[in-house]
Amino acid sequence: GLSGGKSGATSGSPSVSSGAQGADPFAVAKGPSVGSPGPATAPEWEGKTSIPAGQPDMNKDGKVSIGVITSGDTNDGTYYQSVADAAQYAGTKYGWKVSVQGLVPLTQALSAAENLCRQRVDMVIIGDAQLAQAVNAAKEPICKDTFFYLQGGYGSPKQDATFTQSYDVGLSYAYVAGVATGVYMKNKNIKKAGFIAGLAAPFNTTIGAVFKKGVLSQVPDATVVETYTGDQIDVGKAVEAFAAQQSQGIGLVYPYFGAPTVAIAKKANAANIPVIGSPIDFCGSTSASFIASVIFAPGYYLAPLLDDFANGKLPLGGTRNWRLGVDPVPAVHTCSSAGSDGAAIDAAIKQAQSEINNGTIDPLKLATG
Amino acid sequence: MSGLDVPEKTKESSPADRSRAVVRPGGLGAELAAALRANAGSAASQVGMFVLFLGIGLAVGLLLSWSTGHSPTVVLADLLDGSFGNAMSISYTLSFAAPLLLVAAGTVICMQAGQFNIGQEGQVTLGAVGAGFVVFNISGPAIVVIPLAFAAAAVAGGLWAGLVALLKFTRGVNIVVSSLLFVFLAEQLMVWLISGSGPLHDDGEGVLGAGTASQSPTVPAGAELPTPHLFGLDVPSGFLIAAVAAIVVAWVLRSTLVGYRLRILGHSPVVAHTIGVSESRLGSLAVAASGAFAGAAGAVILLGQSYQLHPGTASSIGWNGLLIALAARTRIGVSAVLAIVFGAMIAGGGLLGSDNVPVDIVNVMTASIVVALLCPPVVLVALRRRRQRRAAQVSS
Amino acid sequence: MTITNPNGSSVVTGHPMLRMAGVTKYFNGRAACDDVDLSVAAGEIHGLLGQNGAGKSTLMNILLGLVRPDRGVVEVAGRPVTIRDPNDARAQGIGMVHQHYSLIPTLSVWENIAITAKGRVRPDRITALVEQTSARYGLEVSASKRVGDLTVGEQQRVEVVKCLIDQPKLLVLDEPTAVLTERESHALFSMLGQVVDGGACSVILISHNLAEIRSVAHRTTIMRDGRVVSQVVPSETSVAALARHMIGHDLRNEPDVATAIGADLRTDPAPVSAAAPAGTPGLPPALEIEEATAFLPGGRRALDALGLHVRGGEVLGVAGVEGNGQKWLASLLSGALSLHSGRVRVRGTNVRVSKPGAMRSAGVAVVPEDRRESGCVLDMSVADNIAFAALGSLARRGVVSRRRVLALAEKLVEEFQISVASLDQPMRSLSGGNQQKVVLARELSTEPGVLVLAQPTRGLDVGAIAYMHERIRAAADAGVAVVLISTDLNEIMQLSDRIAVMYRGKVRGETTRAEADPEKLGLLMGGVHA
Amino acid sequence: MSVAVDIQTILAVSVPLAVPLLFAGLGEYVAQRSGAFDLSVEGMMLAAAFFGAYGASASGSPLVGLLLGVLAGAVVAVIHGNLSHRLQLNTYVVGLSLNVLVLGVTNYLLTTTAFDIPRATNLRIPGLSDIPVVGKPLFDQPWVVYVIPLLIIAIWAVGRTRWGLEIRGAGDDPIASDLTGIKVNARRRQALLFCGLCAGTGGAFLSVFQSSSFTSGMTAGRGYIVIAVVIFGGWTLRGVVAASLLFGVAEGLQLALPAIGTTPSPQLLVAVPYLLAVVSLALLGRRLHQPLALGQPFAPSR
Ligand SMILES: Nc1ncnc2c1ncn2[C@@H]1O[C@H](COP(=O)(O)OP(=O)(O)OP(=O)(O)O)[C@@H](O)[C@H]1O
Ligand SMILES: Nc1ncnc2c1ncn2[C@@H]1O[C@H](COP(=O)(O)OP(=O)(O)OP(=O)(O)O)[C@@H](O)[C@H]1O
Ligand SMILES: [Mg+2]
Ligand SMILES: [Mg+2]
Repeated sequence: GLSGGKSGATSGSPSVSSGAQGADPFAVAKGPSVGSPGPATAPEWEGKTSIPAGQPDMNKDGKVSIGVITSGDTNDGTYYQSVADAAQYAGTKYGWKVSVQGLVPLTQALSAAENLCRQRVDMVIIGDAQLAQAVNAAKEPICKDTFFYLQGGYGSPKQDATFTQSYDVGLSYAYVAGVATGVYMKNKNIKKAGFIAGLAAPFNTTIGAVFKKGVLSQVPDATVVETYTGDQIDVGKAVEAFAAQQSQGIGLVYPYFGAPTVAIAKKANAANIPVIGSPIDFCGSTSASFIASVIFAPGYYLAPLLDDFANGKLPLGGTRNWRLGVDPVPAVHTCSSAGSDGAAIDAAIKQAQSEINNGTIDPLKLATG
Repeated sequence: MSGLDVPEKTKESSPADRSRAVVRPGGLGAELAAALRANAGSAASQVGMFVLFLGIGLAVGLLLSWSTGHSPTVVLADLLDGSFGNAMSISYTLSFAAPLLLVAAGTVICMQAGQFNIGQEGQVTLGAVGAGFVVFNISGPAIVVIPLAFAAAAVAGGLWAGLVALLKFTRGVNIVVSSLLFVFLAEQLMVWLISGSGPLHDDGEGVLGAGTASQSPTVPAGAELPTPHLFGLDVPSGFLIAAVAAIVVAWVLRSTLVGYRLRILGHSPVVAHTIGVSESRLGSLAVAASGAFAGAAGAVILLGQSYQLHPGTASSIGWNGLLIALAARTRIGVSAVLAIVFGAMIAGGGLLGSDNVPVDIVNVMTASIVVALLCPPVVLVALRRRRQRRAAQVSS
Repeated sequence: MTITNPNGSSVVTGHPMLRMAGVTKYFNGRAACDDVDLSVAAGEIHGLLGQNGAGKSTLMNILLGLVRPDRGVVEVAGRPVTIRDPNDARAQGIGMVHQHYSLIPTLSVWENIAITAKGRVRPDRITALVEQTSARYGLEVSASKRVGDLTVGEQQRVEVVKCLIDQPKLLVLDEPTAVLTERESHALFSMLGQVVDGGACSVILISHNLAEIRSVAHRTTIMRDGRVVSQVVPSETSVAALARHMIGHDLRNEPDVATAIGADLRTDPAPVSAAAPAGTPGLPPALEIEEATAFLPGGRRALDALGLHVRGGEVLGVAGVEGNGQKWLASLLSGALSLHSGRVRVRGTNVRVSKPGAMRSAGVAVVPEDRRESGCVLDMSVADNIAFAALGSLARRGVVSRRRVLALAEKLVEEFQISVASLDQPMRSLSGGNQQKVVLARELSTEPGVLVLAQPTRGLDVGAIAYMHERIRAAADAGVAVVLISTDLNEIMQLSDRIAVMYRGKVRGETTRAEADPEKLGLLMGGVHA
Repeated sequence: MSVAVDIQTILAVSVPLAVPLLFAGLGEYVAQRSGAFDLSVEGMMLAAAFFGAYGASASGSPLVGLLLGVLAGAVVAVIHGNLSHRLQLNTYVVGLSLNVLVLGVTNYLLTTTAFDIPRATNLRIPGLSDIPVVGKPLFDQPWVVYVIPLLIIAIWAVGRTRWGLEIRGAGDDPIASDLTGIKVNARRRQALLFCGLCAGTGGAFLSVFQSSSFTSGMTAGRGYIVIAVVIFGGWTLRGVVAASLLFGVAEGLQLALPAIGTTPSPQLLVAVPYLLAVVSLALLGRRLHQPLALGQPFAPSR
């Protein structure tokens, strides 16, 4: 039958089987702060945080188990898989029981979380904003001694004492990715870049718009082609969208996708078109080569928090703001294949980050204005 | 198209004057109903068959899990525990069964009328949107808002299905294909409605900052479907609504004038025509009614399960409800049982993750169950033939 | 022994070309063929005679491999053979022209023939073969036409050519003349003579028509209730004797039975009462059709400026060879066919025929030809089927009263002597005659002003036929205007006050019963003005 | 950019998008001509995409992947054929269920499978591929693409053989066909199998040749578009080819227009293929001649 490791072959994604012994795939997220916050602050939510007693064995049943639910495919090699991988990695490292359920339909979000409580997990990890409604389970008696963690609820439901969430501002790293792209284009004298995403919905289109502003800030006469395929997982369309851009002479591409990213990158590599990768760290990928990674997959935020959880230090009832240029993640990293341009790009990234943090640049204004 | 929905006149088009028509009157609907209603023996043997083939369908899924190294007993134990293991499990099961039963009940209406609408998934989506328009815009006591939301959902789902009927009866467009295509259009329509400038878009914080998510606001607490505590169980009111709706559908089809006319239409459009039934009118009504029920399922989903509209809100409820009605051979009672079985599979599937069994196995099982449940008439016919052959040999 | 038929061809009945022995087939516990023996000599035209349901088609279907016998052996030219499907049959040299044709309407003639012909599929090759064969037997066939565009007669010729191309040892024709004009029948029979000439081929000819059998068959096997009751040389047997064998007892006292088998035994038609109610003059006719033209979806003309009228209390017989639009006339009157031009008036008022239920509310009740398909709903109960017509009056505030449905059904079942086990029994499980009775009972229960009956006795047994006729008479006597569409001339002549003959979608001629004689009607049916 | 380049871009995108539709559409065309309404084509394509990806990454050879994918499509077809045209189970239910089943099975297996699909190289046809504008889009493609014209010719030719006539007979008049000695259900199963092979090729093309990757549910509704293609094509070979290309171009435009520099509403562009299908069916609806017995079960008396 079909068996064998997914770990060996899929490269570029954090490796599971390396386990606690191997290099920590989320090490990049666990480093020290990279900068200091300026006057600009992300939205705040009211509410006091507390550290529950007995963490990590919240329910005091003598063992620790955590459960992950996410609306996407946990084998997509990128966004959704990162949560599962972070949980698995921590599980292996600390000897926890980990259960993962992917492709959870919206209708089952709440019940899936409650089910995890029933199975007496100590922590429920809601892997993406689509399933945000699942945090309401935290108010149920059955979940009273379970720690709820949500990736990016962004205001609905409102932050309260029953759960902890991570928050990041996608527009800022989209802008910085644009800046990095622009510097590379300037150095290589490229005038046209491509941006490809799935659904033509704001969570993609605003990113595209801000990315473009970033590019233009470096190369004012550049063209950025934005294509929306209408489908987040349709690899065929994603690849052909790239082909269209390629035949119109783009010199660089940023596929803003989950699963289809690597497929596009492979095509781009074959055509010698440099690629920016996201949302995981693609710099070490063996299936395709990237010049930069935009790192913002939920697993990166979850991994350090799980370490805190293991050490009994994870606060409940607050929003953890992950800020570009302040925290290790999110981040825009140049890869070694950027070659001699790496240094210039890095400098520009630093510059742009501090401009965002000191309020000189407001990505949200860029998106709407 | 004759197979599915020729305007009745074309059915007489059998070339030359042959007394037998190639295309039987009634088209697919009648064919289907006749084939599906094949006499299936005594009540006891029917129940026996049902249970047997349900088991066979389950077994296929268990076989797959076993062949990939997951213990079937563990899978089965999880499924049972998660669906009927305790009061809470039962409550889940009923909650998941509710929208499925609504969709299936509606599907029964159009199938019995011989209209092969398979676009329930899109109609569910539009129903959720319709309910959303009410609950996100009108605030008031639950007793007012919830019925309004259901009405809006039914209207939205019904109109969406009505479009399909309109295309069929005015332009002769194949209903299987158009209803299918409308599923994809419904999804795009909803994404537009909940994005950017769309009227159902959440103006609060977005993924990337204010107003940038593709999602609706959250259903206000007052408009959430209540979960009354009855007989020691938390019974989701969505299930009560679905159960009542199913009973009403069964009664209407059985005992009312319109139900009679609908069934006659499904069996024989020709006969229906002679007694004054207009296929375009009653057929459209049946399709629209099925859409309205699917729409109501959308309301149950929004007000009782997802509380928010996102891309993909319908969550295959439409597809599964359709399959339930077909596997039940358009019988309401069997549909209700199957909806609960499907609900149980979904609820039970929630526990599989803890044993690291991929929950996708549930899809495999439900599909196998549907196919397996189609088999009993075939088996009965085969058995009868064999008996007859035996009898003939003995008598020789 | 040598037998000569009236055509003058003769055959030696020594070595059989085909022998079937002990053939038995049960359907639902009833024997359709019961220990049947049949032997056909080389070069023989062998008649196969029997009432509806006697098992003739079943026997031939077994021979063709379409029905698997429960028991029995088949020998072709002395060798036992197993025939599993029509291809096996063809390989054994057996070809059949089916009662209902087996051509695929969307394919052209040559394509239909290519499907079963041997050798490569090449239009030119097949066309040449077709031309050769049709020239040899004088069968006019155009190879390039689409079968669906051909007339019934042409289709039958194609079917025959399709069999003959294989140069079969045995050619089976199942009621080939039922849909043919007199002239076409004659051509067919002379062609058959040519086919068997020389003894390389034998023919089995199934028919209800005694005269026909007498004029062409060398020998005839007569079946009744699935059994062979006798084998005779028809030219040496009287029509009455043939009929007796077929029915099982003497016919002279039972004119209805004679009607049922197409034997014209009456010396004179039943007396026409002097006061034959030719309707009530002065009032408009109960039903008038003027210049009615209608097309089928494919564009074929179904009715061609058809005109007729019928008054209350009058029975108008509509005669004609099957396929001349009678079926569409009934469709028109049941509202299933829409008018292209012309008018339908009921009691002087124009009716929009294609409006659902318009004909019924105007008081026109129709017992359609294909009752199983458009007369009733097989998967609903007997009670429901009876209730259809009166649903509105059985319902109160939109809810159908089951009590009243059952009461009505009970009353009609009793009145019309319908034999059912239960009123909830599905219609499908009733026998043909009882299905027909249900439809008739329902239609009469609405107290219509006009009753249209299409082939009301087709497929029914003798008793049922007599009963039908009685009810039709009674309806007319009660003042109902009756349109009786039938291909059975005797039935028409026996029941009608006036007779209209349809030919190619229009009324070719009309006579009163007093003036009608079979010859005149026959000519009209053949399209000849009398 | 020049107009020629723009047209070349549109073609370059549209052709590969049309390829899976063409393969599966041709198969569905044959199936529907035989009277078998194959609703499981989505499942056939998805199964083929998965097993194609598996075969290609296990063997390192796109050809092996293709073969395994085609085999997977055929397996779905054999299941469908036997359930619907041997056991006479309702073909629509079987078709829809198979789609659910395949989605479940592939997602299930995906949890334990990883792919490393070798990149399939294009086969450039010397000379032809140098033709301006159309040369590159049409003659610089993975080799399977060149199978399509052969397939079309083969279907055309086979349509004129006895088997082809029997297929049409089974679809138009199963009762008469049966009397003629045509094994109606066997023909339908064979037509379905052919459809499985074709749809399998289309599905494997998606994962092995087009994108070198497999993602959950990656056929994304193409199987349903395929059905629209056959109907839109009016059940003629010519029509099906034209409709596949048209749908390919509609999707291609959606992806190519932004690259060319015109950006109409992305939402509308996404909906275009579906709207196109609905509107064209509404306009053509009555003029299309479907096989008379399409989707109707046939139970021989034997
Ligand atoms: N497939 C079948 N299933 C069940 N009963 C059948 C079937 N075919 C024939 N019968 C029954 O077998 C009996 C003989 O039928 P058959 O068609 O052989 O009669 P026939 O002599 O050809 O009559 P006709 O002159 O009306 O054609 C009838 O009672 C008929 O109802
Ligand atoms: N082709 C058929 N397929 C299935 N069942 C059949 C078929 N023909 C007849 N039957 C069944 O066989 C039984 C006898 O039918 P048939 O029409 O031969 O009755 P009958 O004895 O001729 O009665 P009647 O005189 O009322 O016509 C009925 O139950 C009928 O439903
Ligand atoms: Mg614990
Ligand atoms: Mg017969």
